[in-house]
Amino acid sequence: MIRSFSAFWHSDFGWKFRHSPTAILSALVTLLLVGAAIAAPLIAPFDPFNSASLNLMNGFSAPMTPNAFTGQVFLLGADDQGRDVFSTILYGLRVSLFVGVSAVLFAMVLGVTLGLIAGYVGGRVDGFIMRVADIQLTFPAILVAMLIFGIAKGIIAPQYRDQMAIWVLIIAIGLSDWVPFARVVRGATMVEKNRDYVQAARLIGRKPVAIMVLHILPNVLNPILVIATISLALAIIAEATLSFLGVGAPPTQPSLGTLIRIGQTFLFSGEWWILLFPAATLLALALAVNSLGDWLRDALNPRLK
Amino acid sequence: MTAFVEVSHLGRSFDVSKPWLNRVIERLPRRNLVAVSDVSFQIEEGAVYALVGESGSGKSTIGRMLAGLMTPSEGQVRVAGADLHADPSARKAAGIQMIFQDPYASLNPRWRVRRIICEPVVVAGGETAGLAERLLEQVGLSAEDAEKFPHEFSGGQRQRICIARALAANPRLIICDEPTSALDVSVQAQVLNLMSDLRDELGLTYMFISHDLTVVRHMADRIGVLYLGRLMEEATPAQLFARPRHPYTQMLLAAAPLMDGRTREIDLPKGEVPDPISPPPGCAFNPRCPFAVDLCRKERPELREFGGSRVACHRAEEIAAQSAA
Amino acid sequence: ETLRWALAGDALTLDPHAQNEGVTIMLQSQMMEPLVSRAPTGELEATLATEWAVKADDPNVWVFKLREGVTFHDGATFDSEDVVFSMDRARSEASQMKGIIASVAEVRATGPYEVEIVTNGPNPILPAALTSIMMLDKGWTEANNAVTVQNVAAGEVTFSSTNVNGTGPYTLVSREADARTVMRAFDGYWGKDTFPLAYSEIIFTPIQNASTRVAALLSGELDFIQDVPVQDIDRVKGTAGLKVESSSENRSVFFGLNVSDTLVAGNIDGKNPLADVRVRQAINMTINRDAIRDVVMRGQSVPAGIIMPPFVNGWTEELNAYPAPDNEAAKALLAEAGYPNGFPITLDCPNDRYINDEAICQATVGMLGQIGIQARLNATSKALFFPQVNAMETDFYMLGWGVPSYDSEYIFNFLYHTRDESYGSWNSTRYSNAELDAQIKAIAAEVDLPKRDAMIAQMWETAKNDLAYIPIHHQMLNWAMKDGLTVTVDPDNQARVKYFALN
Amino acid sequence: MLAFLIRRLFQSVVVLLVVGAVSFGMFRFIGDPVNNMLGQERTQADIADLRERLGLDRSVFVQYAVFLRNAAQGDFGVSYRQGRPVADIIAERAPATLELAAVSGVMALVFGIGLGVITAIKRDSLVSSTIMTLSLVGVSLPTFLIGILLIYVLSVQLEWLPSFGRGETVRVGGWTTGFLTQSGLVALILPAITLGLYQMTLIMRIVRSEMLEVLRQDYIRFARARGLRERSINFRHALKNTLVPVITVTGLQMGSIIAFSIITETVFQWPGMGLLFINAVQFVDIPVMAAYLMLISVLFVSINLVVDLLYFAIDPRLSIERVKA
Amino acid sequence: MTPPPVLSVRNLVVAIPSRAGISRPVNGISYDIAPGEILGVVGESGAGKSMAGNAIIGLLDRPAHIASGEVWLNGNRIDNLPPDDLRRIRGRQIGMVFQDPLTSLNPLLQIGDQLTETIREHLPMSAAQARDRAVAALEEVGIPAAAERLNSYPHEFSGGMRQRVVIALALCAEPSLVIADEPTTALDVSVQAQIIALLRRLCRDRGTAVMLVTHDMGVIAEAADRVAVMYAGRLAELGPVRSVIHAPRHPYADGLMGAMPSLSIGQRRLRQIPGAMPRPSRIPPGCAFNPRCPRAADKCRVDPPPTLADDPQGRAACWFPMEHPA
Ligand SMILES: Nc1ncnc2c1ncn2[C@@H]1O[C@H](COP(=O)(O)OP(=O)(O)OP(=O)(O)O)[C@@H](O)[C@H]1O
Ligand SMILES: Nc1ncnc2c1ncn2[C@@H]1O[C@H](COP(=O)(O)OP(=O)(O)OP(=O)(O)O)[C@@H](O)[C@H]1O
Ligand SMILES: [Mg+2]
Ligand SMILES: [Mg+2]
Repeated sequence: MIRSFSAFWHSDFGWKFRHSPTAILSALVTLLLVGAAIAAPLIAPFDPFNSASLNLMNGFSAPMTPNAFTGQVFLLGADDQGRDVFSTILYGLRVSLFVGVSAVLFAMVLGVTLGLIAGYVGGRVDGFIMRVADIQLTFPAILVAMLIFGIAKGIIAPQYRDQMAIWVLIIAIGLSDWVPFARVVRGATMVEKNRDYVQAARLIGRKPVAIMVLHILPNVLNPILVIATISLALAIIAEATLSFLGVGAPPTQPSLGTLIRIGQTFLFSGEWWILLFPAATLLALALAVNSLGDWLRDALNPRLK
Repeated sequence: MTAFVEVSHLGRSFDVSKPWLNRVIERLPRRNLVAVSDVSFQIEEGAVYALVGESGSGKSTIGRMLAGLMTPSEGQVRVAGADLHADPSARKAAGIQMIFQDPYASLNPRWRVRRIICEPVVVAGGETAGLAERLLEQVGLSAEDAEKFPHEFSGGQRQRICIARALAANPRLIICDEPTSALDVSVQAQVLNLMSDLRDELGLTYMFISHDLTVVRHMADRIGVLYLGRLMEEATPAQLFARPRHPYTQMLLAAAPLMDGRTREIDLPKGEVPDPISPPPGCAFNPRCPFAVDLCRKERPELREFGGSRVACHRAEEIAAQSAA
Repeated sequence: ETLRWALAGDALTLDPHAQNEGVTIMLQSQMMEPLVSRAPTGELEATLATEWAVKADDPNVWVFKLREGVTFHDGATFDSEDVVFSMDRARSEASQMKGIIASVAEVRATGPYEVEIVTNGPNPILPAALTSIMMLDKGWTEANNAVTVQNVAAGEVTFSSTNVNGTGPYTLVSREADARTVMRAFDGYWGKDTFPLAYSEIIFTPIQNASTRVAALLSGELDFIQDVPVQDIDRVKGTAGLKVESSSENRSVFFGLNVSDTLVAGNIDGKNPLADVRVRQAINMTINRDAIRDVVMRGQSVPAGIIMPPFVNGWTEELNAYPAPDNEAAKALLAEAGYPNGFPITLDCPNDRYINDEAICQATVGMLGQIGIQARLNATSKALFFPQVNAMETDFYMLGWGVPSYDSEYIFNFLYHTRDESYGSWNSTRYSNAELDAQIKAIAAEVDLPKRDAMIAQMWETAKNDLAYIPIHHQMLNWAMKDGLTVTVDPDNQARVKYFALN
Repeated sequence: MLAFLIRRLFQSVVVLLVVGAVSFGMFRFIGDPVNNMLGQERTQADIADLRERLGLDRSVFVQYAVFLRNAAQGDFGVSYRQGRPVADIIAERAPATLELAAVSGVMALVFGIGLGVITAIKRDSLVSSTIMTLSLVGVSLPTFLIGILLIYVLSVQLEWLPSFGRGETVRVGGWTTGFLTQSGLVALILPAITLGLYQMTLIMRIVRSEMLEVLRQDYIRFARARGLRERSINFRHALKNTLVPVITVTGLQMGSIIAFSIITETVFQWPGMGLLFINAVQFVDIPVMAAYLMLISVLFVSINLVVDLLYFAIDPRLSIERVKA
Repeated sequence: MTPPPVLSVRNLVVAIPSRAGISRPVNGISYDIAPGEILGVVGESGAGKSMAGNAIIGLLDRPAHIASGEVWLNGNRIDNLPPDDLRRIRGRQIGMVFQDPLTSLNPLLQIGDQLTETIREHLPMSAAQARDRAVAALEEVGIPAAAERLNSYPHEFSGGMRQRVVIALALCAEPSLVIADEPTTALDVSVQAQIIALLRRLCRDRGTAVMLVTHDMGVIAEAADRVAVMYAGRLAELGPVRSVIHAPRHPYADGLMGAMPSLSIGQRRLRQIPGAMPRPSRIPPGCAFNPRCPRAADKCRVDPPPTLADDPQGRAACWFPMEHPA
């Protein structure tokens, strides 16, 4: 771990990293937020997902101001349910990141597999996969997600819905997001498969699957990484957007998006903290991840020196 | 009596037709690109057989068919008596390996050198301990290099790694597809020397593909000249350079820059290589040939013995007489 | 003077008999009128009928005297022929209004300005049922091939669903569904001098998004909005030139509980804990209605002890009493019922139907957690929620119930009667009480009002004790408007512009 | 060309059929329209009756087949919610969405390309990094929040711009346009910004990276070496070459502009198809949902077709067959 | 009397600052090219040949820049000109030909447009005049039916024809110097011969000076009058082609010649130079060639090699140049 870190630090890539303030800043913010999300149960003063621990009378407590009924003080205030906004953000971050990362992983696995197959096998298989991708694009991401969400709600028994919601979101967002991965991997695979090292592997007698996984995959990782980063930001935002359409994370286990959806209804009424803090967190997260992706794109591009 | 490698009537065409619907609507025929056509030659065990020709002449295609990476559409390749494409085990038995043109593309950039070199043995299920180190030293690199990644090496060193990988499979025949054309002269010399040394040490047979006449002349025991997928002439280097029989060979030799040139005013070659999809009828070289007659435009010349070489030219005799005069 | 008016929804159709839905009726009622309507104060008010009474010699017949000198927008005169026509249309197969006036057997004209309505058995509350039956002109409707009520299911489209010829105070100028409906004051309106009629034009725009709706009011683009989100009331009140008028709505919000022997989600230890009235009492005792009012509803609700809005005949202060929250007692009850550690249960909720529905459920989940009941919240859109409730695929659900007839019978009929083909169609609790069922049928035909009231009181006693439903509150209505406007908030959320006055 | 069009047409039909099949497979899960269509006083018998009359009791395949049969005759059914022919409703709503999409599309294109070029040419300048960072803010907040914040600031606080609706519209033939009145134009501003911001950022970033890529090409070096002016190099040589990939992405984005309009239209109560769709989903108005999804597919497919045809206009290298079949 | 040189390069240094410090891919080279003369520049890949050419024409990509030295063109110093003045010189006074003819041409513009835009940029001509001039330029490089080909796109030409078009583009404003950076590497031998003949003819007919960059000694031998051998950013040897080939004075040049198969016919083994050329960032102290040099002495590892002028024959930058029997 330390060794690989120091290898990273001293590599070309590490050098570029050390000399880019944007990269350092966004990596720091990302790390901080991811760390906070992972450590939420340790850091958060309250457990907002435990409804039984909530006191409704704490509702709408302003930041750093004692509540009129209960006298409790909340760092960033409390929301309409009397949940500590700070704790809720930490836990919401956890949900958002979990949904985002899992959705991207799902999209990545799906897209990369299909892209590899399409690019390597070519011909009709390629044609078929790419047509499916076209059809997929015909349903814009939000529509796909909305419909999948609808279906899942219909299929899953009501008593499991609140636990399944997150998984449904992951599948819905992931399923609408595999196409970029597939396209890029397919393109890169078509280039790589004609490279001599692949020919050499064929000559040695490697089977196609082994060639795809052992030889080609590692060499198409860079663009995958870039897309994954940017998709992560997109997925987190997509989750928020879906939440606005009423198909996001459940209100008892809110994501940042759900918090914003709830918070925006208090925009006019003066309880700005319910909206502002989650929105700022989301902005910071998406901004950091996006600029990290941007920077990666440039840093990993061999032609951009 | 039979040679180690026997290539007979080898042919390969690629379907480059437009999609079905276009052909139906636009009333187009199917189109075939004949990359290699009716090529026959033999390689003796331990010899270096070279193929020269301009870009697109089908050199790599032949090499790939010999290596078993591509199936011929016609003819056959027999290595050590076994038909390479009919009998799947033949390739393994013959131990055919290949060295590619671009040393930068022929090594997986994400793998360490050790893993690259050992891969053939791993696939075959053999013992790999110490193998990479031994082979690296054999090709003139050091054992420590096994831990490095390809990008830490120069082009010449990478080509040595490629050779080491080829050697790992204990090959008897190595197909070298322009192994030095991406290298600088000083490095090229290193690689060519290494290949010669290995041949002497291990008794390897090489099929050497190049477009550089001088390199071919240096390396080969026998040279085949390809043009538009057809074998135009085949001879030993001495014969070929002293007495080229085919007008195309003559043109190639004339066009190749000579180090003591300067004063020489040559006849410039005419035209460029035609589109391989619709090659000229008869002899493929006829549109550029100063000696072409009607027969050349109608009938494809057979490759035949002539004055110690094999030539595919209707007018070989006349031309020989002319240049002797 | 133009009234720019917005609320969340839009009318589904202009055909007065095609949909029985609040916003649809409200928009129609600016342009069309019933025989009898409810004044903003709640009393019945003479509209196209001036007098009505049960026929002296036949309790099954109501006699209505019609207003004379009324014309439709196209100039045609209104008379008893139109009433007969309209009533028959409203009772026809495709009409969605036929349920309200299911008791009507026949409508006959007994003079140009008098009609008799014959009912199947005595119906003491018939006039109240007529408040949402609009009158159409027979000639116009026939001329435009709109005699049959639009039947969407059969893929029908009718002239009357997009055109209006009523007797109401406003005429239709233009309409783009879900976007904009423009109405202009009708010159020949009979009540010109009776009502304030402050506006000569109405521009009605549905705005779904609550924030946008409030924003448009705050920025001066609107004069009047219904459905003000409770959290924005203070902001609107605090804005110069705007005010908010409130009133209790004729709608109660409550939870329904599956009281049968089996839970949909599978029994707990072989039993349905909700079948035990002690468990239901425990839940009832845990819910802190005052906290919900103060925090979730920001004061905009009236905590309820009964699932009957205060306007309804049968409502009393005592019935509406609700227990003070007492977690200890609730826990004791649970333990007594055999669930000292509570049990898991899913609470199904709509998230786009009632005021802060989702937030109320969320708060409830928290409160139940405090006595050990591990509730899981399943909040969905009404499109998924209502089919689920209707299919009785829920054990614990939220429901709101408005009572357009202002009579208890309406509640008992739909919510308490054992579910069958025609009764108890909203009763998803599986509550079934044969005695109560019989009483429900009896009060429907009882003309002796004091006797009927006594029966109702007794029925409520039973209902309240059995606790198949756990009341939460009666919603408040908040209408926000320009300062100069004088408006009385209608308990049915039916704004009628003809009553609006400007100072 | 003809073959290309025929193939595209065939593919489009397949895409449409699949989209339709998938949609119908999904509708049954979205909810049940019957509850919305009957009043509070409905009985269980009414419900069963209505379901039967709507055909909801039949299998999904039958429902889809019936829909297809009617759709083929131009009959898309009657909206459950509005009781009017779906075709009429969509025709009435389409102008609003198309005008909004067009304005934000044009805005996204103009500003996206402009800013993309600026940030590529002045790659390391302060201006360019400021634009890049700001553009990231635009995609780092969900659209609905941006819309609501715009309303809050520009409508509520400053009272400069309207917060909802299309303003006054004018009827021109069957088309209602907001372009001809002042209030119509003013009403377009906020929704167009909200809808276009994301696409603008995307286009800008793609233009920038493609432009940087193109600026590294040999022909740009060669153009410089010929002493051409920077303006001519950037706009005549580089930008044109940038356009091919930009068109692809832009084409896809135009499709998603229409999809994203669901949110924008909800926030701004813009009476277009997106709002119609959301209402349809809430009401489970199957005919409207089906028609909308099909329409989106048709739009998407046609945009794709236009994009492909644009390639031919821009890139002389493309012979029609070489476009992805 | 030799005519004044067209191009005169004095101690040119190109520097690239990077993480590891400043590297100098071109490090103090000086040479002249006379009108009508072809100077061949050879060297291994990475020797700095292209970098030198780009530095002369002012097309270095950031962060590379001319750190010191001077470039004189027709008696005017051009390395310190403001960008716009330099731009006016490019194409007008210096023409440039790059290696790959396919990628050198803008695929989306007709070649007629590419020609006329260049001509009109530099010469005051009407569109029609420029067109005529374009036709003439194409005819000059041997493109048949030139007038009709003006409307063709680059992809409609074969490789050899494309390179002719590129040359026509480089020459259309009649520059006095042409820098050709590996103009034939991507071409077949038969076409290569045609292109070299073309360059030589143009040079002879017009008196244009040519800097011919290549790594192919054969091309140089065929085409150039004098040859400059570059190694690791410096000039190792500079002299008339015949002498450098047959009697190299610098050990590197000598090794290079020995490694060429064509010059060592009949030998079983080629002479090889061990090792590889160092990267610009890893150049050893003293003579850059010292680790690979068979004649290297301690002096070579410490002191930078002498300049060409220090060599009695003015050819090699080496402490111990090779002597060949005359
Ligand atoms: N997979 C393929 N599909 C279609 N045509 C092909 C394919 N592979 C090779 N060709 C064509 O076959 C001909 C011979 O190609 P080949 O690669 O063998 O030539 P080569 O002599 O090796 O040329 P080079 O010197 O450029 O490597 C060429 O015209 C080429 O375009
Ligand atoms: N942008 C750059 N940044 C850092 N180093 C560079 C850059 N461009 C070129 N170099 C280095 O400068 C040196 C000289 O490069 P140059 O392109 O002039 O070589 P060359 O002699 O033309 O080689 P070739 O024969 O491969 O064209 C090389 O070592 C190269 O790695
Ligand atoms: Mg080849
Ligand atoms: Mg170079």
